Amino acid sequence: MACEPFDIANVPGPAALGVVATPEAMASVVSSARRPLLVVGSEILRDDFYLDVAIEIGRKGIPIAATGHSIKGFVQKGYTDNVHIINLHELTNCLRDPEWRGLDGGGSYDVVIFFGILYYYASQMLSCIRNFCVRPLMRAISIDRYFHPNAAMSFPNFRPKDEDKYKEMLKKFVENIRR
Amino acid sequence: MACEPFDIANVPGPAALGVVATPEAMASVVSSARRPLLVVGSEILRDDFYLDVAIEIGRKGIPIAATGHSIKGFVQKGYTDNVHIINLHELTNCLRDPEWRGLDGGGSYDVVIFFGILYYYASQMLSCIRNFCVRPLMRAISIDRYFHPNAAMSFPNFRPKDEDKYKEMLKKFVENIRR
Amino acid sequence: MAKGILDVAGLENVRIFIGEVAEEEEEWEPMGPHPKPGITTLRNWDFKLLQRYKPFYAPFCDMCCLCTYGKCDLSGNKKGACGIRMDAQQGRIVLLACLIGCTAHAGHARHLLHDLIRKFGRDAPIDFGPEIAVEAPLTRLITGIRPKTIGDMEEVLDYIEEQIVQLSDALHTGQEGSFLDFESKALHMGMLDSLAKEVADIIQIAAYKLPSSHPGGGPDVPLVEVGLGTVDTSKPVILVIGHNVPPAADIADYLMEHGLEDAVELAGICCTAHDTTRYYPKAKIVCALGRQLRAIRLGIADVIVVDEQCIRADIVELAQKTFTPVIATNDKALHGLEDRTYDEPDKVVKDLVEGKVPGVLILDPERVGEVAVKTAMQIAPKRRAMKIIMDDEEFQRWVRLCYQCGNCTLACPNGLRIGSAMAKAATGDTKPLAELFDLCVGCGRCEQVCKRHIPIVDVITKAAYPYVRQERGKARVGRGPVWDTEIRDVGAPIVLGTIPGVIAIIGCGNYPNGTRDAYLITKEFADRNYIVVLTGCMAIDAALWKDEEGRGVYETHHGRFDAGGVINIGSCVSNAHIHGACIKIASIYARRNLRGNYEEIADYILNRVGACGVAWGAMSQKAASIATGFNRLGVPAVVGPHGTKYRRAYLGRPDIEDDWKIIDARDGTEYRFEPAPQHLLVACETVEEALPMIAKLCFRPSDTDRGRSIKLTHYIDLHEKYLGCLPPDWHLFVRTATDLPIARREELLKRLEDEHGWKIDWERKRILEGPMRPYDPSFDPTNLPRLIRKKKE
Amino acid sequence: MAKGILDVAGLENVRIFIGEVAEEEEEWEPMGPHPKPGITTLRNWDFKLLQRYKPFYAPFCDMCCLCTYGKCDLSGNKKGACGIRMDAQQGRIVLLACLIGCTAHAGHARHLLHDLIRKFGRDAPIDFGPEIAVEAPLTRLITGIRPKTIGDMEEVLDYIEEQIVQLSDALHTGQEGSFLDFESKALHMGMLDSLAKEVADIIQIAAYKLPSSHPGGGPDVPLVEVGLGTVDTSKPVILVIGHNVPPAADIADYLMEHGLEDAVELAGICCTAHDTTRYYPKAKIVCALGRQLRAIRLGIADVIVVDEQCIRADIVELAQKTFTPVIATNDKALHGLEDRTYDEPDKVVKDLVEGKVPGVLILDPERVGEVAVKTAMQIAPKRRAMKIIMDDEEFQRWVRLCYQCGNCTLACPNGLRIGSAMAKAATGDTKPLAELFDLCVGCGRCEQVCKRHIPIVDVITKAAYPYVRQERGKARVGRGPVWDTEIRDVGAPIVLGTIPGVIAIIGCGNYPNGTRDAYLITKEFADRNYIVVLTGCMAIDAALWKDEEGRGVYETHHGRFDAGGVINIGSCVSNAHIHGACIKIASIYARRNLRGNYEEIADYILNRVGACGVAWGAMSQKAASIATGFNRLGVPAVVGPHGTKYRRAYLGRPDIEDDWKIIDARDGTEYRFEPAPQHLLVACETVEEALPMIAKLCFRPSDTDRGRSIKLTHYIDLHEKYLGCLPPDWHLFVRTATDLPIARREELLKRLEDEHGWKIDWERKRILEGPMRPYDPSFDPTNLPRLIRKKKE
Ligand code: SF4
Ligand code: SF4
Ligand code: SF4
Ligand code: SF4
Ligand code: SF4
Ligand code: SF4
Ligand code: SF4
Ligand code: SF4
Repeated sequence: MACEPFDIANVPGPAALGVVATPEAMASVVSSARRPLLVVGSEILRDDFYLDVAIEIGRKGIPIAATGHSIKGFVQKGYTDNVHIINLHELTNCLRDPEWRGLDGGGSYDVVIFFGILYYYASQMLSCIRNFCVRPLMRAISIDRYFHPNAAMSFPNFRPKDEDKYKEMLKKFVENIRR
Repeated sequence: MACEPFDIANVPGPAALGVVATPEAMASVVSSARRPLLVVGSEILRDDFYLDVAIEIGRKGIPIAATGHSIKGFVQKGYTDNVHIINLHELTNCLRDPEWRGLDGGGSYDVVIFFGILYYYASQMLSCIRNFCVRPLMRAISIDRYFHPNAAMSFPNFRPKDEDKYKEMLKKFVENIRR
Repeated sequence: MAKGILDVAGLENVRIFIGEVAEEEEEWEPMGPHPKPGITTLRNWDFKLLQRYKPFYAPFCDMCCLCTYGKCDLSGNKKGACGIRMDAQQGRIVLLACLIGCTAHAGHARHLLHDLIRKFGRDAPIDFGPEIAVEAPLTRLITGIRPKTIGDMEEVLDYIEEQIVQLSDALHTGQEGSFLDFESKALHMGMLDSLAKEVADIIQIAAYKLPSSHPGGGPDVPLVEVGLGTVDTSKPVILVIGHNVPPAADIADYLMEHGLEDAVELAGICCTAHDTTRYYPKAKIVCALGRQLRAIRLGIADVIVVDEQCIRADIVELAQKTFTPVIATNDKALHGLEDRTYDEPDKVVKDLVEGKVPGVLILDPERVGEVAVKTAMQIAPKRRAMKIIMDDEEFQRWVRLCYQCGNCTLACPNGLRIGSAMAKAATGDTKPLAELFDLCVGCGRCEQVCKRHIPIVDVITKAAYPYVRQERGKARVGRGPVWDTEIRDVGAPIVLGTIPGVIAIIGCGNYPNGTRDAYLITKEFADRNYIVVLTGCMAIDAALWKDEEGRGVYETHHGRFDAGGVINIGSCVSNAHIHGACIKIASIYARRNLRGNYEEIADYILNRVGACGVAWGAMSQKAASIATGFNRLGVPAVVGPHGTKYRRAYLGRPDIEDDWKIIDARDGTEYRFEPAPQHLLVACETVEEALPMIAKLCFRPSDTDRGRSIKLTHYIDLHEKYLGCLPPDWHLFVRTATDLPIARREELLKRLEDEHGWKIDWERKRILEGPMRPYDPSFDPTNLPRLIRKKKE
Repeated sequence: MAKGILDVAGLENVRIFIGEVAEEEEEWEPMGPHPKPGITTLRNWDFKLLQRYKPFYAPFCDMCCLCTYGKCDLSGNKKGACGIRMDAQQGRIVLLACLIGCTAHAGHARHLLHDLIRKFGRDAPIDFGPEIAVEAPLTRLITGIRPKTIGDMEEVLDYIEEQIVQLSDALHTGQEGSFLDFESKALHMGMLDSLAKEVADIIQIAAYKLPSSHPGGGPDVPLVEVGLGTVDTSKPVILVIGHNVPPAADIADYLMEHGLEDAVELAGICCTAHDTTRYYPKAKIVCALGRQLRAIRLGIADVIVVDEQCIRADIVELAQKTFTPVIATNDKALHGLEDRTYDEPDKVVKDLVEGKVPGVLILDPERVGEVAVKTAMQIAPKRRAMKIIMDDEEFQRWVRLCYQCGNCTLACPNGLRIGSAMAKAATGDTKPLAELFDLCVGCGRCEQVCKRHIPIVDVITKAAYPYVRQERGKARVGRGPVWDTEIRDVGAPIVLGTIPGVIAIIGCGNYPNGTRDAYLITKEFADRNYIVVLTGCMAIDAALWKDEEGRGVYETHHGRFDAGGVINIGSCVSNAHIHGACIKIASIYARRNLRGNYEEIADYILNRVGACGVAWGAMSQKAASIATGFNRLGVPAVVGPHGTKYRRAYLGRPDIEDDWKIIDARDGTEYRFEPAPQHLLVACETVEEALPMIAKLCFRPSDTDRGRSIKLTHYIDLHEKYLGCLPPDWHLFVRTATDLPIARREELLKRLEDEHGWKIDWERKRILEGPMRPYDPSFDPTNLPRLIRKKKE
């Protein structure tokens, strides 16, 4: 099922079959990924809760690319183990190269999770991934509070008053990741 | 529910919330219309069945705009009572004018039914109606074998081998029109 | 006196650099009111047209994505973040299309002029022979310049380029807000487009001595071979593709200089094909754009030379698959290839023949011939040993692999039902597949979505192969300008209506129903004594069909610009000669002043010259600007159904009386008049619908009763033939009984009486009451109050 | 000798018309290798850039809708019907954006030149005072022309227009197939854009005597008032909007001639505001583009005069709502209004004042002043009697009507959460709504989707009204060209790196985080002794914030082109002086030949001039072409997050060693080098991220150790300040211990040893092993093998 993009006119085309997915479904994609990557942006600094979610995912062994100025939060929390500072443009540019050595030298990723990234910047980067990371196929999912037609899977749009519901979804997502 | 447009890249934008509708639902819109109009194009000449469908609709008192060279079929069938020859571009141009006197002098229409029109020509005219016939609102529905995102309602895409299913749908549509 | 340095005696220390030297300015005609018009100069004329033929918009997309405020959702005529509304945005996109189209022509013209001046000098004379005195009607009309040499066209291009930039500026976010003004700008762009085309064609005719009115030109141009089946692949084959002839001309020169005319095939696609045959009639026209992909895939070319426009963007990738090296010759289309212009030719040839590089750039046309010919000759034997065409077994394997998923149909711009044809072929019946060959526009979109990776285009081509090998027709070589002497002969019959119309069949081949349409339209009108002129892809496609006796339209009809003629004018840029012919009718036949007098001439043409453009397969941005240029000059056009994707039409509303007022220039009386012509731009769904529409758009207020009666005859006849009945609006065009078709006068008078309530004097067979205006043979219609000669008291 | 007719004695019958007369051609500098480059001339340079900074594409749309074969679905890098792939299509769209941007500048320049020549003559001298000898660095560099009068710029524009048309041609269906060649063309377009801007600004400086190096110019330009709160609405207010100053200058002239300077307010939005203050410092700068809608809605203007670019497309409709008549003055933006240029001014004024017409066209700038001033003066009393601003009651009604449906948020380009702010306001807390004022870009998209028809923009403005009324700042007037004498002083420190960089803050205001960013970036770098130059909307927005003591950045920092300066260069076209400053460093400080020598100078700048553009709110097509023009000249740029919608970035990959090779021109030795600069175009998500990125993009291979140490200090410091930690890549920039920030040398050496395994000689505090290249103060870096002076044996 699709949904209205958070930016109403963000209608990229027929292949943008982004679907609204349950946290469980997304977690299962992440769980079965060969090399997943969590990409976080500045919006995780809105609230400690989000930072904690990211750290929890990181603790499950999923490396974190800290884009925007999100690294600031990790530093403050004292969690920087598998956190790599990189600009989102730079990161996406690397992702489209199947030969890329990865943030840790272990090669590129097959599933990337976008989290806390400004909607339209994220959308453009997801578009790059969807259009150019096809051989091998890379799947990008968004766990932001927006529907992202350019992501393979994302949540629906949440209103400010539904923030709690969104947090519930995130919790479920994290719980269900098995690695 | 939406569906893939028959021309895959025919993705006009967010407001193109064309829905796949049942023949009954479409018939009910037509039944409750103040002034409906059936617009037929050259593809009704593919098969007598379609011509007969159009004539049956015409017999229910719904005037017919015969575009393309579809008039030829009506003439051959000897049914020309409420059939008006007009080019589809010309007709749509009139439709966008709320002051238009109509094909019979009775004023413009509130529901137009597209039938047997080349997909992309129909799509463009439906786009004009959707974008510009907003005050007062005109609803355009398509009973062609294509999904039309620019129509308010249309059928899904039918494959050649599903022609019979499509014919069934048309029959139901006609049966359910009450005027 | 040439450009240069002048030392003036007595002024020893002053050296005068002389740029433009005008010869003693011979006042060949007084300057009209609007030389080198700017954006607003002809705005009033545009607004007149736009008021009668209101822009109609069918958005192809609801969104605008032109700046980073976007995407903006404009649906329901909403405004974007910059404040633009959907209607203005559509006008903006139309202007954008016309910009791209016009710059394609103007860019080509400028590039060509540089090359031609380098080769032939600025002073190469524009001399089109004894029958052509008005050598450059659009140039004279728009700029007020009468060019004598190709160098004189520099000033014309300066003007065009300046205006283009001004118009393009208006596309920026936060500029024009009115759709009417966007349209006026698009019309201005269309006019510039027509002028650029004239420049391009005139300089190449002048420099290369292409057909004009020198011996062998005009109606006497030779026939050339057209069709996929005409290429003799036993010889090395050079395939030229594009629109800019110098590289192809250089190849022809090389062949002639080295006596290789019979040893090497020179064949072309699209307009370069036309122009090559105008220079070298041994060249063959393989096909129009729609067959390009298939021609390349068939592997007939040993070397492909591309210049600019209408070249497949994946040309290098495609050519690689058939081991065909590519020589790119134009900076518009470099395809990432390496520039080898000034390398040793033999080294370049070696690299190409050995497949070390997929292709090269050779940007100096005079260095293309040697490399192309040598490469073709050396690589041909190697390539002949390769298997390129699919064999029967492979064909069967593919058609069986198809599981009728329908993806290809959804991807196909024409919605062709490929799957079911494959299924039929799997059972042994290849006919449905073969029939797709002519319906297909060769775009290749289907193949990319086939999950089974079926090379659909090749499979269709294979099914149609027997037909393809026989695809051979003949076309007259593009003849370029219509002769002044021809105009003298046909001016009166056209204006009076007794030659019922000039039908200009132009543009690309984005057809829903195959090349047959091009043939049918041509034949139907030529048989009815219209003058049929063709250019570009249509001129090629129309040659592919034959009558029962196996003769094509160029063979069955004469090539004079006269009733019943079927004339290949030439390439896309030769379209300008169609404008030229209309303008010359005003100037030569009607003796209107030409110079800087666009508005008056356009008004004349709109009211009196029953010409109608048909861009049945209009695809490109050029087609958009071409049509818009015809429209500003008062020539209506009919497009095929894909043409609705241009988003805009110019449609008249006969039911709105106020839109149809015209002035009699004799005394200023205003009349309501018949919708003649009814539209400036309209799409038809099918060719059956188009035929009577084209005939209808040839009506003009100036028609005499005899002319009107002839036009009405054809309009009614075509309507009855293809739509099965009388047209619903034939009576609108009746002013007097003698307007009626002679053979059916009685019947139609009866209908006027019965169906329309007109009063008829049956005794004298005259109409007493009914028509919206009286018929007056000396009616002098105009839309321009300033042309009223004497105000009525 | 002027243009004209020359009668030569002894040649009585020959009249020589003299066009261009060159004075004795003073060989001011030998011509370089590339005067007036064409599409392919600098392709090798482009390919060098594109090989290191590979185009990165993020499609904004998967489809192409440019011809009637479409729409084509290109997703997954599929090909369209013409054979184009997604990557090439993105390059094509980038070229299209640059085309529109470049034609906006070039069209403006040409239009302006026509007007200025008419008013001041072709011979109006280009004389920028004692401190400026290199008057037109881009013109000299690109065309090889040294202009002496404004008329000399005609030839420059001819060149630009010709090239633009050539490039636009390449957009046509079936042209370029390679994304690299589309990018090379975009870079060419960007270069033309820079040149067009220079022409536009130079001729207006020359003609109107705007600030240059005559007394009162340069660092000594006055301060002017900026902000919505600065307009004195007790007087009649004329609001000028756009980019083309002649109509505004005419208004200023009229005010001055009639002693009305204190009776009438002349205020402006966008670049016309800048240029008006350059001419008439009593004028006020109301705001940048982002506040335009709100400024109009506030009804402060009694008459609005628009020229071209960045004007709301719905200006007439908006102005109608506040009873403000509109005078449109430019043929790019006619808005469907009637042309009243040559009407009796008083008649026009009467019609406007009485509201008979919503606006008029006055296309001759010299006829605008009278009408605008009289209209404003006559209509002001009438308008003062009207209620335009919403009252408190109405405000409460609206905020209560909101039912938090969220439609506005989905429509808002910045996703602003309007509904919840409305809800808060309904409970009496208007702060959240008021806070939206500076986050909002004033596009109005929200209002159109509100089912309750809430005038959201007005509601927000009302909530912020107390703040709005106080929005008052000061900006230095746009000073135009940097002085040659300033370059002499800063050339060395910039190239050596001791002035750590030139930060050019330019472009539009499509910000996610308010105008505060513009201020913050300016202040952060100026405080660190970078040279900060600003233009256009950014130069306006940066003036709106203040430090704790209430002083703006223009007040706290000097206006010299020197360390710590904050310089308003001027309008968008004044950007050319930033290029100019970089070029002059190469020419004046480093004595490189300038004339026709683009490639070498760009190479010089890329390797040595630590300049970085910041287009934080880049919105328009002009911003696209401006950035691309900087990039071709070797200047990197950082854009804000909306900038990703331009679809393309130029990103370096430090992890790919082969991409980072550079030659020492002394002997041709090739070195692997640090990524300096790392990108040519990159977007940052937040200003916190952008600040260290900007600092990083100021590294250059030519930095001396002292310079490098200063640059590294700021890079590290900004990273720590805004991102909380050391940057991950600081070590890449260390060649020797003296490159390290002095204060932290020890600590960082330790880190190099521990974290990166470098070998340190702790005794002498030297690095023994680790850096990718040695530090050599006389290293002469280049990317051009032809510049190697003496090949190594
Ligand atoms: S206008 Fe074209 S490119 Fe833009 S969003 Fe629509 S389909 Fe896509
Ligand atoms: S140009 Fe206007 S409508 Fe188009 S994206 Fe930009 S703001 Fe929106
Ligand atoms: S996409 Fe391929 S498999 Fe599917 S119907 Fe077409 S040809 Fe057959
Ligand atoms: S190549 Fe032919 S069959 Fe295939 S999508 Fe194009 S038009 Fe349709
Ligand atoms: S007619 Fe159209 S497709 Fe054919 S060559 Fe001309 S522009 Fe190209
Ligand atoms: S230009 Fe090419 S990709 Fe775009 S619509 Fe036309 S055929 Fe398709
Ligand atoms: S006007 Fe402001 S709040 Fe409304 S959509 Fe635009 S940016 Fe958002
Ligand atoms: S669209 Fe209107 S009603 Fe809905 S949340 Fe926004 S302001 Fe409130």
